[in-house]
Amino acid sequence: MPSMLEISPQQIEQDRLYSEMGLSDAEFQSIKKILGRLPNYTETGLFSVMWSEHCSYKNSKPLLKKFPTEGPEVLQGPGEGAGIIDIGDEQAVVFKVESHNHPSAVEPYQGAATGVGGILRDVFSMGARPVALLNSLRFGSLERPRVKYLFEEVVHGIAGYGNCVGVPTVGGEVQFDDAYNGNPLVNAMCVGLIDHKDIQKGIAAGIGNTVMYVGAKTGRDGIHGATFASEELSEESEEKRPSVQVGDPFMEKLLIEACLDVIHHDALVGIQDMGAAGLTSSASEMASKAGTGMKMNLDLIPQREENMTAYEMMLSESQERMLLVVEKGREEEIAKVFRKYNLEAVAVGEVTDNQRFTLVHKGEIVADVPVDNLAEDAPVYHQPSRVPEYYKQFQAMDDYMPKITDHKETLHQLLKQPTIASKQWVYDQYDSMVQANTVFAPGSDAAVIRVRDTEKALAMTTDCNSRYLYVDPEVGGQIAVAEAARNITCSGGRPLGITDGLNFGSPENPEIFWQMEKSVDGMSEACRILSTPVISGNVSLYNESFGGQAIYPTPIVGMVGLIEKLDHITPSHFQAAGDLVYLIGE
Amino acid sequence: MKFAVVVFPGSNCDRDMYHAAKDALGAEADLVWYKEADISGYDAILLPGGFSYGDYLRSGAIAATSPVIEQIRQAVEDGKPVLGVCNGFQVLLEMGILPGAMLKNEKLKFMCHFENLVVENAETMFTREYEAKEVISIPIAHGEGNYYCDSETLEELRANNQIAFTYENNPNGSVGDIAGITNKEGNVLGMMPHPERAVETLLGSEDGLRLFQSILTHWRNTHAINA
Amino acid sequence: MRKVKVYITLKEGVLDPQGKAVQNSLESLEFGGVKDVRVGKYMELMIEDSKDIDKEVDQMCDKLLANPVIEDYSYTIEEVV
Amino acid sequence: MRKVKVYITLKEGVLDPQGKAVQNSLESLEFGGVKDVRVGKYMELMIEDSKDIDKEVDQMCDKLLANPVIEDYSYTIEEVV
Ligand SMILES: Nc1ncnc2c1ncn2[C@@H]1O[C@H](COP(=O)(O)OP(=O)(O)O)[C@@H](O)[C@H]1O
Repeated sequence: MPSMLEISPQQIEQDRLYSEMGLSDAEFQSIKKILGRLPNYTETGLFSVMWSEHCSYKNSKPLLKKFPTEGPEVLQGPGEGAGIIDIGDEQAVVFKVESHNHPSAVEPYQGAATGVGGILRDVFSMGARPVALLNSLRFGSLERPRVKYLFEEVVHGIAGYGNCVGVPTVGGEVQFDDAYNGNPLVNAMCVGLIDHKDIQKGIAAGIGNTVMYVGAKTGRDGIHGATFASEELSEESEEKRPSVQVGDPFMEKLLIEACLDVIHHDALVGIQDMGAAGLTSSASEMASKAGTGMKMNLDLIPQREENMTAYEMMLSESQERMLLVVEKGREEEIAKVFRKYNLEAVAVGEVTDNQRFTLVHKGEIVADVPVDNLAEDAPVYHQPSRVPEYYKQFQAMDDYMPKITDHKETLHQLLKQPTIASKQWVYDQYDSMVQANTVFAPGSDAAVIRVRDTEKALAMTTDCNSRYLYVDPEVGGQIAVAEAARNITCSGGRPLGITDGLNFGSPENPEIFWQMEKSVDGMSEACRILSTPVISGNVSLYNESFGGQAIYPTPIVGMVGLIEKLDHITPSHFQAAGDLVYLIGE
Repeated sequence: MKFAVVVFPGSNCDRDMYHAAKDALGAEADLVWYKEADISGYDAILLPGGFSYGDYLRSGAIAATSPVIEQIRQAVEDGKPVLGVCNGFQVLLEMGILPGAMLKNEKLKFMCHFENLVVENAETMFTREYEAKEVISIPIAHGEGNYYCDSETLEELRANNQIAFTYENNPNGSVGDIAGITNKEGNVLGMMPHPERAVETLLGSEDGLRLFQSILTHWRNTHAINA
Repeated sequence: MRKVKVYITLKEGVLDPQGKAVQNSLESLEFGGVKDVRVGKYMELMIEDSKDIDKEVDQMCDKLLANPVIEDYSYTIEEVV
Repeated sequence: MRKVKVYITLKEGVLDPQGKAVQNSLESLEFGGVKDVRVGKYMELMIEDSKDIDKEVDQMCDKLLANPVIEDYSYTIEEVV
């Protein structure tokens, strides 16, 4: 990318260059008002990523408010890297789901791999050791060569990353349907374990404290990934291809170990990973949450490529990077912890008292904006919603009763469906046993991981039948939560809470927004009734393929349950010939 | 008896190995980070599985050039038991302590599941608690576990009884169905399957525990004699 | 019969963790002066002669051998007897 | 500065499942006449000039870059300005 520094603020406004970054006219006007002047190129970039749907949830916020997020055992609800639920004995479970749909559509191996890397960082940046990974995948018809390629490479990418970092992939789901032909879904979930005393926050507290950068160097990877993830896939996405990030699971493994060491260091004030919108989101959110400001010198940012601009550095989505806030004067103590793992921790800035986000590059101030406006005050949209035509038609139809004449034949046909057939081809490629805690690996209703040195175990599952949600999003949403809860209960666990991955089409389409509303209503109600609060989640919108065909509404439920005693663990397979089989329920 | 589990950057079965030695076997064990390693005081050396240095270039290749390797060679020369599992086996091959090399699995995919192993040599210090030809269930988890050596080497391995374990149903294309081999002297064992993941019935199998017990029994016996 | 040698490299700017690891390892083995390492793939194909062999190899690379999103390729074609 | 290009190939006689898989895929993509495919590694190293650069590269290959049990290597050294 050529240097963009020449483009003047006036030009950005006149030529509406901000719209290429994903900002609307109204949004640009409010940025102007916030600053009391025109934003320069870098500043426009900062706002464009922080105010993208991916970072700000500007279209989904009103819906997310509906979720029940509290409960006696909830230690951390939505808002931090991941949610946390108490499991007794001063221990807690940390979990979250994250989507990487658009990157996986473009470069399936790296897209899926970096999706796993990102969700791991969300969990270990809370101070938790990642103990399990799950995923939820949707692809189009396997008859299509491109879909087959995406499927194989996504699975390969998940395996490549998860196996290398040494976190077992213990469960998941895969469904195939034409609705996903142009737009696969790749959602990854991570579960971690933590002692209460180790819980970290991503805050930049303490005026004068030092901001440190750790991990991989910053390259021009994924620039504008966040806005990319908030747009519909189009032929143009092809051109944006160089924005593909490459993962380095080896670096991640070193980061996990080093970060889990450093959280015990009393010089550490705050820690957060650099996810979508990289340095911009991690730095501004840490300052905003603490009510402080931050000043960074971009010359000090470790750079992989030459002549990077401020804009490029701030928007880069290079993987495997963390941002730390450290007590002033104690930087060397922290750096030493990282050096053990051959990692460098570099001081790049300081916490300030003026609630501004200030960036210096080559001796000049290249951005100076109020941090709260950037991180917290993205516009919120209440999109119009409308009952879809198809839904009205469905409702008017009589209930469908399949007529089965040849049971054996029908059973065979069912079992032949890729969605129903065994997924062993998939999960055999995942190391499901590393860490030596896996009681039930994939192949069971819910995966079960024992908690070492205790009598406890955790049950976990991902579920969502999106065909039900298409037919009736409210009931389908309830079913998704209920199915997850049944899977947990069947393995001997009590459902604790859920993380949700909301995958939908464009919220600007009223019929899609209606699907979102109704799905969330249904899920919320089920969560309330089952006492499973929503403690974290992710929203991925604009999942539409060429031609504007939206995917089925696919709000994935990731649920974790607590098994109080190891002998409560119940397998799902028939155990012995002669055992009685009962059918329970209506 | 004291075990050292040598941790390379990227090792990820190090804790599993440590728990197998410490909790399941009940011996003393330490995790030893490769940089600050002094392993001279330990009675047995365990090289764990994982992806040392990301498995970049070739599995185990970069670890096999790291400084701690000289100490491992010393332990081998001193006749101490040295066990390399999965990536640990790959490191021993790359060091040239065990003959042969690893190729990608025949089907080019990573594989993780339980496999049946046949104990081919129940006389080694690692296998004495098993019966000869006993079939045991141990998980594998690898992408490059397709053991290769030329036919002369294979004959030598057979002639010297260096093949410790074979697969009942070869999953990865290994020459001679080989799952694990020892050096000529018998104090180094490299194997792709993970005995440290099979030390508790809760996790599916206890068949790996006797491997660790064999090492302990051997040590007790030799110490009784020495004393 | 022709012997086609295909060289596949990561595009400029694409992270090469493997190259980095090799470089660090060479440094710790005290090979001084190694400034950069990039790791790619090398393939040798034996292909029957045809008129359009260049076009064919281009297509093979585009469709299968290289991943155009992150990799570049080049090749040479040699006569074999 | 020199640019060293290293080519690493599997020894003759060592089975190459990856090459076989590529060959099969090429066939199923209807590229006819592909008789054999072997997959190896290609590396580009930027190295500071030295008198014994040949010897040095040989050592790098022997000690790290190639595994003599299964691999052969060759290389070329180019001047860079
Ligand atoms: N993508 C995946 N990753 C890991 N495990 C998977 C994946 N897909 C399916 N599985 C595992 O395969 C088993 C069967 O899955 P599925 O066919 O969805 O059955 P169910 O209807 O019981 O959820 C489950 O144990 C599940 O964890």
